[in-house]
Amino acid sequence: MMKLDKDQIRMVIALFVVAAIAAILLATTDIITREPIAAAQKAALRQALQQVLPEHANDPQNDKITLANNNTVAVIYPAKDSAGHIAGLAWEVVAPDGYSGSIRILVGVRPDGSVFAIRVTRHQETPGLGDGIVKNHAWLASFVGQSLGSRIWKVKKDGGDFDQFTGATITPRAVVKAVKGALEFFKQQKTAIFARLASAKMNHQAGGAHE
Amino acid sequence: MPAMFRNIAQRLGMMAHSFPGGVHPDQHKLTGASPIEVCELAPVHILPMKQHIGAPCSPLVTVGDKVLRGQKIAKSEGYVSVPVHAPTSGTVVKIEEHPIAHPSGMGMASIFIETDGDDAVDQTLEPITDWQNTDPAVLRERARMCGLAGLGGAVFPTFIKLVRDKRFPIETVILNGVECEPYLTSDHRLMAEYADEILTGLHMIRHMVGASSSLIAIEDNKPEAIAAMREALANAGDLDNVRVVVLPTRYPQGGEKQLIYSLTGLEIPAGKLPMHIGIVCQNVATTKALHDAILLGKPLSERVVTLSGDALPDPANLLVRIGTPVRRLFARQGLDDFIGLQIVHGGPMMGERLKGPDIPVVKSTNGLLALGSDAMSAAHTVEQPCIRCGHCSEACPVSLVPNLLADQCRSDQFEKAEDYQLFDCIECGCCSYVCPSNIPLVHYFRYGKGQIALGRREQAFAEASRTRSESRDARIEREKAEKAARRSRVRKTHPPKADANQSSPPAKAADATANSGATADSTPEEKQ
Amino acid sequence: MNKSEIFADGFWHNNTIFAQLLGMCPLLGVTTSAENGFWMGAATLLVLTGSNLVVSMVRGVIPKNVRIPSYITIIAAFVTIVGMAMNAWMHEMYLILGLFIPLIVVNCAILGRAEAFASKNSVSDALMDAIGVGLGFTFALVLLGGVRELFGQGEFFGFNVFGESYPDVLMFILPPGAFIALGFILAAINLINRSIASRAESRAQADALSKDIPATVEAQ
Amino acid sequence: MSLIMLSSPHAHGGDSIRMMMFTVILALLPASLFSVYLFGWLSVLIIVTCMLTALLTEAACLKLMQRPLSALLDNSAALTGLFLALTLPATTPWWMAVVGSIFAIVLGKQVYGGLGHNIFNPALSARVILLISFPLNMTTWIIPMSIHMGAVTPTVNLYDFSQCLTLFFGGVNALPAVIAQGLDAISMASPLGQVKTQATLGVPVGQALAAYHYNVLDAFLGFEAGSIGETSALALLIGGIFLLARHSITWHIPFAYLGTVALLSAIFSSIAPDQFTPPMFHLFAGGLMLCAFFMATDPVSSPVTPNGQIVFGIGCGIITWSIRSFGGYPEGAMFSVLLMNCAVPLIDHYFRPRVYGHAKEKGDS
Amino acid sequence: MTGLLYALASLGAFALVAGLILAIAQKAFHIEGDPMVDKIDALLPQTQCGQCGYPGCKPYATAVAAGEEEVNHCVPGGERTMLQIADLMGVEPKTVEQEAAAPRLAFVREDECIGCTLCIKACPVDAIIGAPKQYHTIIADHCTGCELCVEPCPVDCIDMVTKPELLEHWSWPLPDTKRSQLAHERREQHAGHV
Repeated sequence: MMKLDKDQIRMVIALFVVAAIAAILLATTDIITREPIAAAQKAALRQALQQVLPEHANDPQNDKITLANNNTVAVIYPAKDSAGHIAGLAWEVVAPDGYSGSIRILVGVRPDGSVFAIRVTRHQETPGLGDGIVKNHAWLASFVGQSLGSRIWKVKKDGGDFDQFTGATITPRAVVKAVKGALEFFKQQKTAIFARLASAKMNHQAGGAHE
Repeated sequence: MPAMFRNIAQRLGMMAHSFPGGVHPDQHKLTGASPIEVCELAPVHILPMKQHIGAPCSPLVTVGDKVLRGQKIAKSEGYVSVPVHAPTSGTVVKIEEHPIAHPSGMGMASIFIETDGDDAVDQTLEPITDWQNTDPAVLRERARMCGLAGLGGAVFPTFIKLVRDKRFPIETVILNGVECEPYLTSDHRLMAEYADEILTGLHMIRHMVGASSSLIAIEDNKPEAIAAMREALANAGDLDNVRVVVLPTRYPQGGEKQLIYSLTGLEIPAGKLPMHIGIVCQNVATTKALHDAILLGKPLSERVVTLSGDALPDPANLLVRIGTPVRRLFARQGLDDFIGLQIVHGGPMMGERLKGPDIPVVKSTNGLLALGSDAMSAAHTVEQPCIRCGHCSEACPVSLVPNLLADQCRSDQFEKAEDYQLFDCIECGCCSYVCPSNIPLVHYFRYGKGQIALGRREQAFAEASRTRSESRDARIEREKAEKAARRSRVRKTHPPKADANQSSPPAKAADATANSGATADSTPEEKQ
Repeated sequence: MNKSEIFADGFWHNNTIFAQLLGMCPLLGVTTSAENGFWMGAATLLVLTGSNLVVSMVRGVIPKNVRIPSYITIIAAFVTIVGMAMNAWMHEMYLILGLFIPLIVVNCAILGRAEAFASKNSVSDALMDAIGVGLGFTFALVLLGGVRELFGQGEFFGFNVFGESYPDVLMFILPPGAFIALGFILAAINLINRSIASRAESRAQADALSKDIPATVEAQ
Repeated sequence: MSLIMLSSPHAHGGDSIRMMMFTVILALLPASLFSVYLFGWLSVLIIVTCMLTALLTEAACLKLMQRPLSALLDNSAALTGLFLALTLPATTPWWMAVVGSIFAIVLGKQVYGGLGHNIFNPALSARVILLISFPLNMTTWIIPMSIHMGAVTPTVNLYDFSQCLTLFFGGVNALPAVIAQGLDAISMASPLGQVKTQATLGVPVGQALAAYHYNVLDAFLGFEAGSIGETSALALLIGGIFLLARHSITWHIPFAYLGTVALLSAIFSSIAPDQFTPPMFHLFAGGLMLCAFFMATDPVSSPVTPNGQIVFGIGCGIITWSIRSFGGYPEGAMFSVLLMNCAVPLIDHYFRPRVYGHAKEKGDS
Repeated sequence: MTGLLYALASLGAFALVAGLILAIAQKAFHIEGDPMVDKIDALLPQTQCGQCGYPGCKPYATAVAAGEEEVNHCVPGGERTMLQIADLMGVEPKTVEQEAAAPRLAFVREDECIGCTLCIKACPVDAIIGAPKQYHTIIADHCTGCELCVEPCPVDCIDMVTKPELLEHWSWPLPDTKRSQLAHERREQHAGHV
């Protein structure tokens, strides 16, 4: 083993001290910002949920349930009216086949299985082309009220009922497919979801009683 | 597939091989049918001390000397060199610098001979009539003594090529009667009028180098020359030994490398000479001169010059004494006023443009052209940007990529240019000729070659200086050491006195001696 | 150099983008709009200020051999802090710039200032330098973002400039547009610099002349 | 007599840039005329606008850079304008033609230093800029000669100058509503686009082409959707042969290019006919002919040496076929030429011919 | 609080390890020696003129390689040599203040020479021949034009003359076209700017 002389020991110590100070600073910042970050994230989600759920009296984020099915995990946010009836449900689906990467879509459905509204929450589609899925409100509106049976869930080019934007087919196709998947998921899992919601409510009430 | 075609073509005798590239410039052979006229003697002949490739000569005569025609007036200084002879009898009137056909316009030491009109001939050299039985070495010495150099334009000393070397046995002698440059017809007329002499010259060369076969290459635009050579062959009954090969006209077929490829399909490896692949190539005019030197004992003192050009009223082929001022020749053919004209020494493709008509005819003068501004301006209009059309690389007979080379030369990237084989360029001018952007490509290559040569010279000089400087330092060091050793010896035998004043002067002296350089050994202090 | 010279040098003469062509990754990545450029610039400015201050403070203490790892640690700490703060209080902008914020660590402009300036100068000079360089960087980002937004979408900071019928020119929004726009901006900057230089030169000449005249008069 | 040093040669063959460029313009005449036949006044308007804008932009650039305006006479700017025009769809609005031509001259040519210095083919780079900037307009095709197609709805009469003028300068909205709607009716996908879309849906090639009523003869003659100058393989072939005969181009690039595309498509379509289109389809579809004879052979941006040109052509062929078969865009000819343009200095360096007297070195070919 | 500890522990440990590795590397990869001197010396024109303030080219090369001297002091080498050295050393080029004159040669007016050998001692490349009390002659092919012999001469019989231009050494200049002029200007600009 080589012997380190004074200079080199100084090197090691200096590096250690710098790292230690950095660690303290970072940890402190983390402690300070942890809550605001959580709050900001919640607020962002709330804003998005506001758009895809009917008017509700509850906080959908508080009433969320997690539904594990096969290998997918869906976090479902319910909207309840003042009477506590379920007015709508929202969850996020992922369209993996976007033009550049996957697209995350928040789908809001009514209890009858029709779409209340959809919003794209994250995507990397070509600006000006594929990002019509965010900006093109008329196109987004064409989903409203549609259910599995009311439409052929394909873009027009493929013989369906949904417009593609000129020049971009892949992105709308991916979104339509994902929303259709979401509706199918809902159809299959409807009873399970409602059952879970009911039990969650009970738990919640029970928990609330304890508090 | 091309190989198949080539075989068929070969069998048909149409062409042997085809070198890449080349161009077909307008022939302008205005003087193809003009017989060679003998030009009158000039009042003064001017003879530059170097008319060949190699080392310059030094004068053997002084001002006031009388000379005879054919008398050696300058001797060669080096192996690659041939002497200069007086073109006619007369008096040496001065020896001074005079412009020559060189692009720099610089002059060269020249001997001026005032003609006395007698044209008396120096008879020192005996004709060698029985050359068949003469030792080739003797004939070779004769070629050197008579100042023979390649008259096709390259003026490489002829005797060097006419050598028997066991390592490189010569099989084929090629007579170059291609004359592919536009305008020029001197070789053409020489073949048409002196076919027998040329044929004899060819046999002399064969005898000297020991070749078994020979070819006479002539382009198909000289039917008269072809007929004359064939007739001479038939008369001599030489049809089996010597073959006239008619080549389709294409520039630069007359280039040695291109001609050898055209005839044999062989390439001369880079850095080698034709003799390394068993070939000797001689120009027809040189061959005729060899004939004269051996059989008539005549040193090289005259040559055929084509005077032509679109601005010359009366184009002609002239038999001119070397040293005749060019201005006189043009005047003879009706041109006195050179305003607006360009005078070119040699052909339009490779010749040098002259800065003025005040130069003498030299051994390399195969043609003198007076070109009207139209013809010239087409070649020298404003350079436009290269559009990389690739016509230059298509035209290049040695398969270079001229446009890239020119870029490299222009931007002083000489290492790269060398890597792109700049030095294989034969400066034939095909690239510039076809360039739609009128880029003076050859000019850039010449610039590049010059700069590289300059760099090498500087490098060599710096290297030599370094060595000299280092050896000087080493010597000084050594002398210092020797001095110290001697001093310590002296001190041992004569221990120094305590007095400091006495010990210091010798020390100083020793230092001075140590610094004294080349003559240190002989400085007074040293001798004590 | 006095403070204003330090500032001018960092902001203009040695501008990270226009003169040194450093920090291209954030430049080309986030400048699809002027606003993105502004906030990215602001984040960089914060990090740069922090790192320059700290590096200048510890400049006598850190041994030469470990200065780069130390500086990087300091920079990384500041970047993470800025990232966290942005996430907490500017969540929306964080979602847009989030990917590029951690990359500020390897923005050679920042390490470059730490190494070339802060480690050799006083704390106050280093602070001035950080402000100059940071503002210069922000200016460049806003300029490029503005040009791309203007020509790409006909807007500037979100305000419509060319009217509704302006067609989106996707090239300016896509990466190639960043390169092309930057090229033209650099050309313009060079043009400005050249005219400044020539004006300065002519002024200097005029000064020299006015000085010369009395001298020659005296000589006569 | 001037004292300027002039090197030999003192003769010149008489070729000039001007004539070379003019020859190419002449060679494009059949394609241009045929485009007028197919797309009527729209084609005339596009060509004239592009050429004029290109010339004006070039003049402005020359002025700005204090170069002699006489360089306009070398015909290169006009040629660039014409090239660009021929790669545009018939429904291109005036501002796109103008912007494209300005891009071509400024970004494609002058920023590199002007004629002879551009790395990329100026017209093609401008076309790609237009394609990525305005993808909608650049991929909207109309049925050629729609007037003869017996369109049921009333639509733009391509041979009516005033209608074309309104469409070109005013856009669709300036036309009467009925006619504007009719424009939708005559818009259609290009054969390449059709195959690409169907392929993503898993429809076999044969079926997709049958649905499109694809016909090799029509494609060869040019009666199919596409940019105004690229549809007719025949007209382009005539121009290409003219160029070959005039020695403006050599056979190396077009033959290597077309040959590679044909070979690759022949091999793959015989292995998997449902996935890959046959050679005849490839050769006559899209901009391949235009690129092979005119764009890839653009002297400035293509290799100088014959060996290099063959490599260049093969590279273009591979990239074109790959983009068409696997890429996101239906057409790859233009991209392939631009991509290979980047490689030209390398190709020039590595595929130099063997110099006389030098033995063949390793790595040379 | 645990977060803080974790941060401290992980970063600190990493810094320690990295510091140790660096320290060891510094010991292991320490290099000495400098082949740079010869490389620089090869670039110098070897006039041994001493205009750089050093007794010869090699000492100057040594000083430059050691970083003790600027790269712009070789007057005969001029801009080109400066650029080459700057490139080799990887330092910023500097302008060469003095412009090198056209290459010159020393020439002894023999009838005035007193044969003192002082110039012979001064010549760094042994280009002067002669003996005491004999005329000295300068070998033109060896003279580097350094002018070191001019000053020592007690009778001022040494002139610096322009090097004669030789026909064999003549080379073509760049063509006199706009384009090549432009290229030339750009080269100079480039050299001046870098």
